[in-house]
Amino acid sequence: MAQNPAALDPHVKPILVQGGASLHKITDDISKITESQTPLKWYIAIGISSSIALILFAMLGWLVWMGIGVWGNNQPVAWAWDITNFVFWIGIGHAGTLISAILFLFRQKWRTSINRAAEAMTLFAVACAGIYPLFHTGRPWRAAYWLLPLPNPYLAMWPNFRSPLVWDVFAVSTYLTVSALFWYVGLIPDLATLRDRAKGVRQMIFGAASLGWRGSARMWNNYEKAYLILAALSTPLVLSVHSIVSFDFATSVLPGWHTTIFPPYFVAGAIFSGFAMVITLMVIARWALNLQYLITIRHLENMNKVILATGTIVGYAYATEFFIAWYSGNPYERFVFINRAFGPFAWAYWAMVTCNVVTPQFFWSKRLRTNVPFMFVLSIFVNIGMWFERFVIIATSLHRDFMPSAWGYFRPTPVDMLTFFGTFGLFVTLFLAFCRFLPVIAVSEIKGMMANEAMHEAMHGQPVNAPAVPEVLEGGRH
Amino acid sequence: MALIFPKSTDQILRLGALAAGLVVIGGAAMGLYVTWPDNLKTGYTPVQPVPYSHKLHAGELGMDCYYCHYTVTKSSYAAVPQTEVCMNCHVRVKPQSPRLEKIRDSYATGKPVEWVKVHKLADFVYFNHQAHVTVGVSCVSCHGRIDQMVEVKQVKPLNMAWCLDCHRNPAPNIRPVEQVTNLAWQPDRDPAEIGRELITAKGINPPQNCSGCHR
Amino acid sequence: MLPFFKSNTPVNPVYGVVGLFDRPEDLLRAGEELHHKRGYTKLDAYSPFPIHGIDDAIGVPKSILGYIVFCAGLFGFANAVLMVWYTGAVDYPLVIGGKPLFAWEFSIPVVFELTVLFSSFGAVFGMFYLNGLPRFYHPTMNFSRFGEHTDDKYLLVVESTDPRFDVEELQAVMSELGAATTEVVEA
Amino acid sequence: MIQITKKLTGKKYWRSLDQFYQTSEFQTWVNREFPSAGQDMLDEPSRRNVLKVMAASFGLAGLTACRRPVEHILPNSKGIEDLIPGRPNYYNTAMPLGGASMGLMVEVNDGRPTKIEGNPNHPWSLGRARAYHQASILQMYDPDRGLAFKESGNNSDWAKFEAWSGSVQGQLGDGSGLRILSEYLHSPSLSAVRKHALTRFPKAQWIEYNAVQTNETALPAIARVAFDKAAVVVALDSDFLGLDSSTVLPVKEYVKGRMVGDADETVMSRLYTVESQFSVTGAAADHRFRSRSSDIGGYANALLAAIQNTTSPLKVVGQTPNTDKAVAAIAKDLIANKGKSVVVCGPRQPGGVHAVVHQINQALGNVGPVVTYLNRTSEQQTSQVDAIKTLAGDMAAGRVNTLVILSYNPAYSAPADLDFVANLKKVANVIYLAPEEDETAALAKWQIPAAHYLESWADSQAPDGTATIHQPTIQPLYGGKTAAELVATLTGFKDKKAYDIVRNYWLPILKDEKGWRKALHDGMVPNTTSTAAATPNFAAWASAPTPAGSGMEVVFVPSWSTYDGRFNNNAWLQEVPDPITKVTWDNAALVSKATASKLGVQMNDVISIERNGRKVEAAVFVQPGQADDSITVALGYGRTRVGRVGEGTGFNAYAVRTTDVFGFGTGFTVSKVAGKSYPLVQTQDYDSQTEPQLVSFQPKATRPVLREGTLAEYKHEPNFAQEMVETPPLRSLYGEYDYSRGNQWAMAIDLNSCIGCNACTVACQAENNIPVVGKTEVARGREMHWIRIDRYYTGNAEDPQAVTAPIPCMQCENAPCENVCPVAATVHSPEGLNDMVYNRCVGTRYCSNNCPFKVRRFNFLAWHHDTKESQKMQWNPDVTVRMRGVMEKCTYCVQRIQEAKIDAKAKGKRWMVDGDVTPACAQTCPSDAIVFGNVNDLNSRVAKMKLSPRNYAMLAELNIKPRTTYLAKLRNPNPELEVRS
Repeated sequence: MAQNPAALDPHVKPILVQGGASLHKITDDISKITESQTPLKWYIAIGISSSIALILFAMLGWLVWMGIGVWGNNQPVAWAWDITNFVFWIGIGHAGTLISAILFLFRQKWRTSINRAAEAMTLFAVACAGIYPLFHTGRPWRAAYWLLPLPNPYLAMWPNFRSPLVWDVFAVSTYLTVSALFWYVGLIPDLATLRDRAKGVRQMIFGAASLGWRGSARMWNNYEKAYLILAALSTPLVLSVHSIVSFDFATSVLPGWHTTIFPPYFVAGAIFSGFAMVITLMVIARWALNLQYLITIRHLENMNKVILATGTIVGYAYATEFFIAWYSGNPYERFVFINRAFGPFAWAYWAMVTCNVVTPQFFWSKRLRTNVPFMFVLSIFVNIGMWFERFVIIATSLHRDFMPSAWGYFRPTPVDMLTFFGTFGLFVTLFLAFCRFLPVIAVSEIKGMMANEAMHEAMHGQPVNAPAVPEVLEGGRH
Repeated sequence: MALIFPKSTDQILRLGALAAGLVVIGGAAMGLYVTWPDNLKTGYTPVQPVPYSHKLHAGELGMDCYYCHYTVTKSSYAAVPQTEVCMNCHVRVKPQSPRLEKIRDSYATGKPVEWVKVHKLADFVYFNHQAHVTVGVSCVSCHGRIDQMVEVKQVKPLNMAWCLDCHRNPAPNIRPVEQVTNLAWQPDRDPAEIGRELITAKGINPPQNCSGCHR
Repeated sequence: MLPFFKSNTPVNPVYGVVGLFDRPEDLLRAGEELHHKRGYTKLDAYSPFPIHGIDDAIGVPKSILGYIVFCAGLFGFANAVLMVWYTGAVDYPLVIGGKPLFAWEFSIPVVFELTVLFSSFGAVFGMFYLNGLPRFYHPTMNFSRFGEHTDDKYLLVVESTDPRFDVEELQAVMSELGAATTEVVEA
Repeated sequence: MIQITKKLTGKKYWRSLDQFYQTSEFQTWVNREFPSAGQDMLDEPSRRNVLKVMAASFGLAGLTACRRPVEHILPNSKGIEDLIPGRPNYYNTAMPLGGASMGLMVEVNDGRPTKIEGNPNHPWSLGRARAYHQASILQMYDPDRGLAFKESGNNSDWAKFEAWSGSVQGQLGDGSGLRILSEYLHSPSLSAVRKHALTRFPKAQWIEYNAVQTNETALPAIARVAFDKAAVVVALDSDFLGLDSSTVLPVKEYVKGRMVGDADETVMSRLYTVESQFSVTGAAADHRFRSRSSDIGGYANALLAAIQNTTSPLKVVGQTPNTDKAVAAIAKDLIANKGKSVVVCGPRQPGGVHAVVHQINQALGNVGPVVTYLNRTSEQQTSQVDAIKTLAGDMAAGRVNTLVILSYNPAYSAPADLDFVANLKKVANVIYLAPEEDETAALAKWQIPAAHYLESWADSQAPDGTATIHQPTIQPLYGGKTAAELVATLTGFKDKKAYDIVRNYWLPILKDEKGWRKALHDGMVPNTTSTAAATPNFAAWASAPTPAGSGMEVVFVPSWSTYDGRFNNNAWLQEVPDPITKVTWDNAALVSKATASKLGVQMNDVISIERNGRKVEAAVFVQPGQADDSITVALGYGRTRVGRVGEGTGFNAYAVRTTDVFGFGTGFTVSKVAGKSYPLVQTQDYDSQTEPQLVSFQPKATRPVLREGTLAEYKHEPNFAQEMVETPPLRSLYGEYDYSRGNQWAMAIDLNSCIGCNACTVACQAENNIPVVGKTEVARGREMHWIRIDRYYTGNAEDPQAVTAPIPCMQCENAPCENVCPVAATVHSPEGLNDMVYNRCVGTRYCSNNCPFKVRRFNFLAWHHDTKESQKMQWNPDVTVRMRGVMEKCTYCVQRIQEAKIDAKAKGKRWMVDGDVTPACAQTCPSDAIVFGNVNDLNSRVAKMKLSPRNYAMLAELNIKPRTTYLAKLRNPNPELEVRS
């Protein structure tokens, strides 16, 4: 690790950090993204994505007007793409909280450069996810009202707290709220920074948004406490959310759904897909915003390691499912898995296995792990694979269950496809807006980390054991 | 750096927030009050084609409800009587009254009189008069003192929660069957007590499950 | 009186003295000097990021946020249990799937989620409360170079309400300990 | 002719999404949203009810909290005798079909007939009804039936016709140019009119013709078989449980003989069938042998020979490896049961075969104890085919100037070689009593709307002559006339009004008004049942059986949905699947696997069936158990002039059905039509094309959802059914609820009785306002039937056995569906019902996912949006009409339970016993398979059945505690023949 020149003579010059990245440079670089003239490519991008998002709203309107029949859902496959997409997006959402909360608790300093964007991604993913449970009833106005425990003077009826769907409502809304708070709390000091650099209306806006943050020691004191507690709360929360989502299936009687392995398996899968999506976005973002020296190869590599690990866990879960199905001796259970692998939906199953279990194995090789174009492609494969995992679990279990007489098949309609396509439009639109108007990297956190390390040396002259600073700065040399 | 917000901002904001809070709470309260079943659903008093006065017939003349609404003990509907029934008396009583014009026409032409429905339930609710009247639930429990109304008016909300109140605790509304149409019934002791006795005697047990009313 | 409703109208036209430092360790030294050696109590230090050790340096007490969060969490927990039990077993008892009207087993998810939700409300709004946010006007904002401290500068503020408040001494000490500039800000 | 081009437009009538993607379709939909004809004929009170029901769906739309618009109450001006608003009235009447009259009881709500049940007093109904009878009510309300009086295409009226018929009297002269074509005559009053007509016009001729031949119409005498008295039944190409009789009695009697006594004492009849197509009788059989219909004669002779120990003039041709062994074994069995066995053969078979069968029965001494012969009510001396052949000849020769058509649509259903369409054009005056604007009506000079049997005064006789007077339950919706009225007017009969004709015929017989009223009330005229008749002379009707022609054979059978085509526009029947193939909305060419590969075709390919230049193209359906080299095609599809429902459904088999191959025949050239395919739609085995083995064959060992065993197994181990699945002691995480007190509703279904006849499905549809979704949506798997009939094959794919079972909601005590509903829209009632609350449902469909039986149905679209006003009149006012986005399912007919309880309560009674409540399915079940009652009443039938060792609960291992349980099926195979399974 590199020597810190500041340590040589702390009293002469202001602390400089390596790679010429001073605190001011970092503030400047990140703030400039929001301050500089909006680039044309951004307009083009958001133009495309928002028009795709419009397709989503058109499709939802059509759905509400006509009924669920415009989708391919049927008896017995009463849930299909709707819930598949719901679980898919929720899963994506998990990486953000994981990075910002769990890695924070584990003092994984490398998280700092990516947590802000990852959290934003979480919010937008959960927003996309939320659409599906609400609209898959065909009459959202009812679902919205009756699934919440609101007193109703006319009916005197309440939700049924035995139903995993009600658990979902609580889990997802809690998750959305807490993630949003966590994200905003993290933003406050940076908003203040922007405020203090801005003029006129911008200044007013950021002034209001930062709530008059002054960054005084007493504030920081409470602030750090709050952040720590939020991290501590989000960690079990993020685990609980996907566990509860998995309860939708695990608590049913349906062979292929009724499995105790689901909670851990779903959480692993969620992290898996989440990190893949973070990679996808970060690879683009760091290139588009020239932040290679902040979001370094090391960051990406670490995430790829996580992908490798969780991917393998997921693969292990697939194997276990089969073993248990065979071992249980339950004919219905056995059939479901034989049917998954060799039935009418076998293509989906093998697509899933290929994308989720086989492709991540490439990451054993450091060369591939650190190869940006490769990881980009692979991360997309993983996302496809994880979508198929949800589809396989939902559709193939439903289409052939206990009574052979009630077996069916599922074919998506154009509306199914366009609706799903549209959610990507919404997601990207929101993310582009975020990149444009808010600091994509937690400025004060990075500065704090760098400076405190440097200062630590400066004052006590001891070598710093935490590798954080050089890690962050490594990019500077690239 | 120049100040962004003047000194007074925070004061104003706090007061503003306070005011907003009060408005929201007040609005919510008002909205709840207005939409509350007892206020929203009651008081409906449409004008009937024929100025028939229950006050006169049921109250002053003391006609029994069963005389006209003779189906209540046999059927789910409390049928509005056929014109015939009116004419039973009105061939002799006030045969020329202009207010009975429509009745006479209907009797002559066979065209029904278009009475306006006052007490409406959603069509997925299967209320059954027979079931209630025959166990001693009085007309007054749901329709109020009809015998004091010149124009019939809805006085009870008739919403599900309201139905449930009685289905959960029927005692106050159960009376001897022969007293069902006696809207002015005043027992010498606590009616609920009498209700309880009847309930045990007849084994009355109103359904609280959904299919009791929704089919 | 809640800090939220604390009046802005100053008792004393002078709010305090602000010194601007370029380096965190200077700030630390100045803070220690004023607080520990000279016994100033009403000081505060503004920095772009939380500086390790500043709390001891200028005597910032330990945050009580934890207790607030605990209470909030407890509140959420109690509410959730009450809600599940009341709606299911008291207000409209319905036999559903042969399951009891209330049971811990199926209450756990909702109870857990609400506990977490209320706890995090406690954490965030508690922090706002303790920091007196939102607060859009603050006297230090009158400091001519206010705002640089959210980039790479550091401020040390001593309030005029401090019993040992003495403008000359403060300015002298700060400049001597490396303050780039010091200034008296009015309330 | 089939139209391949319009693929899934089978049901243009109901909304399908194509209608929104294609503007033209959309237009037609819009037009249909504002129907004209429908509303105009609504009389005031029924319009009110219609509005009421429509309001229900609005109410469900969540508008309940708003003030609804002003509603009016319109009491009758004058009281109506025994009409209590909100109370249904019941009238006894009868429905004539296939030459037999079935006594029915019609429920009438506020002047609208809404539901049909069997008449318990009627000997051929015994309180049960078949799907046709159940659905006939929809026929009456069919808006497409809305037809008018027409004279050569111009609107006209009855008065004009009366005037016209007066004017042609002279022209008719002695009636040498007058022909009257009716169906098999079993209406006494019409016969009286006939007698008058033939005296008034001595040279006139009255011809009887039914496109579909039944036991009643096919032969000089009707064989009345008491199946309950037969220990051994041999059915040669006979579907006596299915479509060979339109009455319920044979089923009832057969089932009676099927299961007598318990355990060791159990006695059971044995049924052998030899048939070409897989009929429901074949499914019920203990031994089923495949054979072309053409070879049945061989079988009959072989049997006769074996019984008389002579050698058969014809060799046996069959497709079971051990055919001869089989014949020997059957013969042995028959001889062992002399006097208590019977051999029957289907009406499709020539008279000669019937003669042989008669000889067998005589030889066995079954004639008398088991078989008796009944006189035909018709006086037609020749067979119907000969009769209509003669008629066609006369028409062709121009000997006919006036033809009165009272029978069903001959232009469509007459044998193809008679060129009826061409010949009709040669007749100056064609007077057609039109049930709808059909093919024949297009060619008629006079189109006279026919009154539906529910609208009119008439009468009809059961096969044994038991007469029923039809009383109208509603004014004719289209001013229809009865056959008697029409002929009476044309021939100057003394009475002209239907009422007078019927009443004046019967009053003398019934003595007085009292007798008349009693006959109406009972739905039967006393002492009209005829006694046994002399053995008929079969040979007179057909030559002795000749050696069967070789080559591909085609067999024409009636359709379970459209019968002979008359129900083609009936949505309920169109959507109810064929009991064996499970195909809906179409007919198909059923071929065996071997034949399919021989023809080089597979499912949904199109083949052309050709004979003497006549040709039809049909979609192929590969049917397990079908005889090789035999193609079964159902009649009654491919109509060219029909309402919106029937349009574009199936293909017209009449096109190749000629007089010489009327029932079946060979000499057809069958070839694949290259590049053409036609998607058939099934309600079961959706993708059987992909994996027939996996899907349609129940892996018996691993999936014992339907359980069956042999009588021997049962005697040896009565509990075999329960022991098929090893159920560990089931414990719930929580305590169980106590259902030991009060009324507890439950159902028991005896698989041993169920013949899979669809009656329950249609009855349920009628009772519960269940929508029809159409071919497109069925293809997507969205049919709405609350009680479906499962059909499983066992054994090998070439020659399997089949078992059928009705599957309603099982009303599980620990219902998985209830737990997962987020809004408590499906909860449990104290009486053990799994309540479904439509107005609470938000439509997550989670309950359906968690239902192990998949009996829940979801309103994916607003199915009822284009239900016509007239059809809304049929709706049951006691059942909510569900809007889109709402889940629904079998409720055990909770509306009936509640009504019954309220009535009982008014009488101070709370304990319900058998007979107090009967759901629609149990009420109509012709085979008594479905039994419902209060299981806490130990005297109830259901409680007794649940004590049977055969009783088992499907998927009990899930600890869901279904209230509906099943009694395992038993077969009684002949030990001498190998048992297939």
